[in-house]
Amino acid sequence: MAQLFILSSISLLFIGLFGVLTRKNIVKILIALNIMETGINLLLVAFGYVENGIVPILTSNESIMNLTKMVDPVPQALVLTSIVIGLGTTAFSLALAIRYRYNHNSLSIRASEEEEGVNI
Amino acid sequence: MRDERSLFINIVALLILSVIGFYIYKVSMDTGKGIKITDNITPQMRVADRFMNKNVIKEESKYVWGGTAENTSANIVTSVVVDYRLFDTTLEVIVLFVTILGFGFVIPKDKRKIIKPTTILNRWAPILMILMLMIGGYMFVNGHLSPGGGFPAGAIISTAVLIGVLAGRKTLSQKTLKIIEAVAGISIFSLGIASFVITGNFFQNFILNDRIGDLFSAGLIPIFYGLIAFKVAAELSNIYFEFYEEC
Amino acid sequence: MNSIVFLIVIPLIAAFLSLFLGKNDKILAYIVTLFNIIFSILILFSGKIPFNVAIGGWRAPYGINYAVTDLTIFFLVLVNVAALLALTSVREIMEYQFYSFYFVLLSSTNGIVLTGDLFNFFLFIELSTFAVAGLISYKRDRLSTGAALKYLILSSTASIFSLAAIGLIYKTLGTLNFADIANKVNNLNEASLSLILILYISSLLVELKIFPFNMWVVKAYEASKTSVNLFIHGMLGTAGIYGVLRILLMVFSKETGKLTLSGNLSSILMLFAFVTVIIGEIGALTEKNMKKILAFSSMAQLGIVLFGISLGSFDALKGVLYIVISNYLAKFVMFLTVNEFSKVSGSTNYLDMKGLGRRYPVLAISFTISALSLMGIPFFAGFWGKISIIGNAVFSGKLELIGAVLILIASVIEGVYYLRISHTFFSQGHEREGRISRVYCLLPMILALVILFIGINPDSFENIISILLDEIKSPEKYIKLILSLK
Amino acid sequence: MVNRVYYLGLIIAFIMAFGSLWALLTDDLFKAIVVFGIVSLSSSVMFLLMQAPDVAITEAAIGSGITTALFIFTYKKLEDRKDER
Amino acid sequence: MVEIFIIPLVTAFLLAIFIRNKKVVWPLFLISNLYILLKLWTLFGKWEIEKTIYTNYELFGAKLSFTLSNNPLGWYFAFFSAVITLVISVFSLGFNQKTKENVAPIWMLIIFSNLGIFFAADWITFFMMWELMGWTSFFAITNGRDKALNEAKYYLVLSLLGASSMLIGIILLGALTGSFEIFASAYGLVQVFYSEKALSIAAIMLLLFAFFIKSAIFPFYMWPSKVYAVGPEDYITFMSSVMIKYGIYPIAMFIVPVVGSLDLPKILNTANWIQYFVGYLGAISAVLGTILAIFQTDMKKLFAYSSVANMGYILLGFASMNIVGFEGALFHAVNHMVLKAAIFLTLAAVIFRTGESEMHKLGGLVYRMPITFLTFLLGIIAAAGIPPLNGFGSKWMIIQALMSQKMIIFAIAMIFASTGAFMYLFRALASIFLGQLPDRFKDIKEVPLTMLIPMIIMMIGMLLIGVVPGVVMKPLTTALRAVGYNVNIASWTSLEGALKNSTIDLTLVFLIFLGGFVISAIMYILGNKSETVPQEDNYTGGEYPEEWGVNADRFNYSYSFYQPFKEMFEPLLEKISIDEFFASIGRNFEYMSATVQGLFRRGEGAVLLFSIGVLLLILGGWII
Repeated sequence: MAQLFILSSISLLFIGLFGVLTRKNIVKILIALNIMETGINLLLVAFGYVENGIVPILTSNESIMNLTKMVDPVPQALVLTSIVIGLGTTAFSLALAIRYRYNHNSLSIRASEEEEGVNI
Repeated sequence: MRDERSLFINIVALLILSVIGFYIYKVSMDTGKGIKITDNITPQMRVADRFMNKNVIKEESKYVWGGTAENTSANIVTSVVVDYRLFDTTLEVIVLFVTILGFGFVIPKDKRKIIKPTTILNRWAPILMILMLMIGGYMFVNGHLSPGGGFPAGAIISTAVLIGVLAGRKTLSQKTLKIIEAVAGISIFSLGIASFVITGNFFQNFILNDRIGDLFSAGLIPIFYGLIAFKVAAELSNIYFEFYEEC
Repeated sequence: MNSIVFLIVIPLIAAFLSLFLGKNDKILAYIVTLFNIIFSILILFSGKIPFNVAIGGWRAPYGINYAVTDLTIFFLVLVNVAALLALTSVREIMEYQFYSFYFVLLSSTNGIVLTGDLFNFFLFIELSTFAVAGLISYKRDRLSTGAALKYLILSSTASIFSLAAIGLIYKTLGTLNFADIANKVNNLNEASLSLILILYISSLLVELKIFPFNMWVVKAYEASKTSVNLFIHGMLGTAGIYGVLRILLMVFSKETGKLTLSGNLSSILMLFAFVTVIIGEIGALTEKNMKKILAFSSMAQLGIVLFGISLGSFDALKGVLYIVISNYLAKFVMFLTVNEFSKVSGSTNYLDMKGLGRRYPVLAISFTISALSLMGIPFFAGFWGKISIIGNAVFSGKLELIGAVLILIASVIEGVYYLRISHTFFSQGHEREGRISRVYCLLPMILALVILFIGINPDSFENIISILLDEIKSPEKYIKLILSLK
Repeated sequence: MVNRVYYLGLIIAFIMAFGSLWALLTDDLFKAIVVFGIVSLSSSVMFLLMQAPDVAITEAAIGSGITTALFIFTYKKLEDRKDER
Repeated sequence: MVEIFIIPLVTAFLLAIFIRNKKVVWPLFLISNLYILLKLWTLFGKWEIEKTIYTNYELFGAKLSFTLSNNPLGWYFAFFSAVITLVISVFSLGFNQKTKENVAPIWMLIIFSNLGIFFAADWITFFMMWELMGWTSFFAITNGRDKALNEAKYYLVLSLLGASSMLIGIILLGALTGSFEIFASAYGLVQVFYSEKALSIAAIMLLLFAFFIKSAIFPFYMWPSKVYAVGPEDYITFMSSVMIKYGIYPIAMFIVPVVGSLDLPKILNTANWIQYFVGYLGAISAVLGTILAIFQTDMKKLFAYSSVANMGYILLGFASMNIVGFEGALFHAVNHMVLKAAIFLTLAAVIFRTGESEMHKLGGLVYRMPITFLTFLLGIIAAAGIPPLNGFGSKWMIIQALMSQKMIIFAIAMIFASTGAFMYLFRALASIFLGQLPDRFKDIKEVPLTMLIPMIIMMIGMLLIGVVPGVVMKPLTTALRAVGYNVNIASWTSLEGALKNSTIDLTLVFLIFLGGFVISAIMYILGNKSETVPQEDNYTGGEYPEEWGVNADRFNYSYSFYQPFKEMFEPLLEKISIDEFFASIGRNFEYMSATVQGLFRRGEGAVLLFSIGVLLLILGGWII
């Protein structure tokens, strides 16, 4: 089970990296980045996974007895943070992409920026 | 977006990926001594063990359901996020603040006409909004007991604002959002400073002696979560306003 | 000493306040920056260094901790002073977002230096990335939008890599604390460690402007205002160097305080370092835009820094610290000079600045002094770094020898383009209308005099450096300090 | 029981892999965005399978919901711009 | 001891403050130089004076210290260069009335580094002063004028390269011998030479590389002609007479004693390979400098190549490893200082009045500037090595030393170069001062008194040294004895030779030549008078070349004077075009620069390059 999780998240990571490397459209690159982020989040949680584990939430005295069966809560906490960071990155980059599109009339990452000269 | 070098770059990218993949495979198959990345290390061998046993301060201490502990949140993830590693979470809030600030700063503000919403949406919007607010409120209030917490709660609350915007109802002004955002942010740190004044430590959970499993337990955690939820909601609502408000 | 957190919290609160203050933001910025400087200097002289602060009362390997040691406080003062110096170049009225980004950058760079937790460090780096991206895009024109976007995409990719490394560290060692990692890193499998290091170092090198990772540098410098350049150089750059010193030398090092990375990683880093130096200097050779020249040059200087670190000897590390301080001061002088001159000449092309050195000799001489310091000419601070690094490289091995020779050749190229610029300042130019106030000449002059002072009297700086080196030499003290806290 | 969960995980993993590939390789931007939303949503199911309900809810609300919404807003804004010219 | 270092610094600072006020700057410059000279005079014989500054800076586990000591050989160089500097600074008083730029503060810094180089007792101090001299020269050469930028850059690159190689050499030396002190490291190097042969030779070669660059020895012979053509003339005088000796001093100080003490296998029973290496470079410089000087049309370039040739003679003197050759080389260094200063002062005077430095545009200036002419005449007689003046004695000593060491090839090269020197020197004299005065220079006058006095002093100096060589040889031999060489103190008028019965009395020689001069003067007075015709009739035959669109100056007899000779040597010169080689390196760097800039301007492949970096990190573990 843990292997499945890790492999699927690594495949997402690789597909995302492939997209970031090869796509020209900025929105596509951002989608690829998001896929990578999803992949890394899955990977982190998968690192904390325990075979046949249970949710790290206490519901009664029994679950306190079963602490050893719980999955690791720390990676989950980290992933909570990293999801929000991903949202922030996406929002900021999208705004920049819109501005980029307005300035360059193109969404291609290769849109030329030959603008030398007066620049204080 | 076709490009003449497209194929070349694809091949290069695949090559890079395959080398990285092969390297990771090789590392995982390594037979040297020491801890490997494929080794199964249970949470009991990590720092998480102390978090689950809630005995970071006093070793060997045990706790029971309905009793007190150093941290009385039933949801251990929440206790890590909002107590043991609270500083990370506040920074995360700041990250969202900065990015949304940048978003509002960078996005081009051009006049755009708003399509008139349908009557049904306009009529039903308040009900939906209240529903969303309630769900969100429930989430952050119960963040220490059940899954959820401040971030999704904030997202859901912000959906209420989104519905309002889509339905053409003026709910909040951007100025109000800014104030909510700043007040929530400042109060998070004010709580930190308050705990510094009271206990001498920053961001210490200084409300003690409540019991695990109660609604009003876990000390400051629900308060922090509430602040975070409002802050996130205000920030996300800002995004919708940027897209859908006439400027 | 728990109040050390105020260094981070006060700027963050100011960031929220700055949304409402409008034109008073500038005053707030000065107040907060001065607070940070005074506070860090008070800590420096409090006599309680080293100490360790546990946030929220959770002790070290479990909660987040802030450790203040000699190395920390040195870089802390550098970062905060840089903030104040850079702030003096903000003249015109800025929108409130500028100050919000500035406050976040201030707090995050302070945090990078203070923190003792890997994930916290990562968050601060992210925070500074976003703040810098916002500052780069401040002008919102063609150039700055593209530059900010590309910087953001690159650093997000890098952050994903470092997150993977953090996850692997947590999976294998079960901890996120610097000291705890340093304590346990010897238990790690060799191959696994090098995988983790590759993932983590490649993200660190983005901030450190090392060659294959630094495509953002030149565009970002070109597209942004001078004050933003100074923020990137003085605050983010300095904090990044601290991060590399701390993480490579004291956290992931298997031997005490040396860069002994597994799998020949240090040789590759050295290769990167001197390729960066060469690329930076060659790129600047025919460039006309002063900002780009300075961007290329700071790239090259950081290449020398990494070269010194990867040599793995304490003498070379001493040289690194000299180079750091020389680059820190010199780039301030240069950017401030360019800022003033470009305002008079109306362009950042250095050929348009002809003759300004005759009208404002103080600025031009300060520029020349800093250029000579960067070249590693005697009587200036950079020389003591260069001689130490080159001296240690010559006898370390073949690759090191090649690197030393290449760095010397690069410094020749650096001499050509910098002194050419100085000459242009001093040559006969036509009359111009703009004026530079004498007050603005004062700061570059003082900084240049500091460079000269360190160059003539290395003793003044040598004593500080020996304290820092003592700390790097014995990471077990750091581990003990943090892990013993109950 | 374990087997059933395992197969569910397998199916979701395939959905995610193919979805992300599709999102990257398709020429239609809107399709890519929608498919990405699906990938993100299925990843939140994956989180649920990993016994991480907190992360799952957050991913569903923020990673899948709001991020996708952001993409769609952007898409619409860019499309509007295209019409104007 | 310390005052002579503080005074230049303080003066440089004051000069920088008063830079716009010429009435203050140059007198101050003069006074400071006078003070330095007087102070140096009092330092003679007090060899034990020493000043050390200790630091806490550690290198290779030892704390660095900077020592300045009054070492005899350094004093010898410093004193005579101070004399020359003083004379030039008198000249500058008058020369700089017209110029807009002001080179004085930078020049004063160079004088500081000059003293530092000659008095440094350890390599670190030496290196610091050496580097200081390199970049200050850049600013002195450009002096704020754009036309000099390219040449100054060329000089800067060479001197920085030299300094870099010297840095590595010093580090090697320090690590090998465990000391940065010059004498201690020389002694140590001899000790460890046989055990660490490769490293020791590398250290010597790296140091020699730097010294050769500074003294314009063969592969680096291009910079004087470039730099002298564009630099400010009074500063160029200083450069050609004093600064070009910076490479000679450390060779005499360090390389010669070390190589002399080593027991290396000899080639053909005459000398070891290092001697041959240095000797061949010297011989090539001498011959090549002479040949190139013959072809120049710009007088400053001509004498720049003449300097290269003279540096070659000095190197040949060192290569002989014979005490007479060594003395001769050091003697020639001072002789060259004096005569080159005299010649360049006259050139500066000519340029001051006419503004021309191309020789075929000048001519007949003897009628207008007689004293300048006389100085120039004596200068070229000295440079050609004709007996009554000072160039003769030292060349004679060097040739004797080479003959006595059986280095026949070098002696032939030197005789060839000396003969060739007649060709270019005579030609310069004829084209600048003799012949007919062009119409445009009808109204020029002799230079003012402040510029005449230095020239007269130089004349007297050349004659004095030529007739009474003891003026230089006595301090030199005293200094050499103080350093530890086993030499006799020279007498006032006679020079010792290396061969048997070769001691000559130069005063006697002077008297013989005086007799010859009187006879020829009588012949000139009693001879036929010349007839004057319009100048251009001489070489255009009454035609007007301007009508064909050709500049009439090109038909002047001194344009392409040695054309047949040039055609003879053309193939040789094409093959050894070092200049083209350096230029191609520069072009390649500029091409690469454009590529790098393009890479960073686009910046779209940021993530691609990032992953390539990761790839390299991964592959590095397997490959390296």
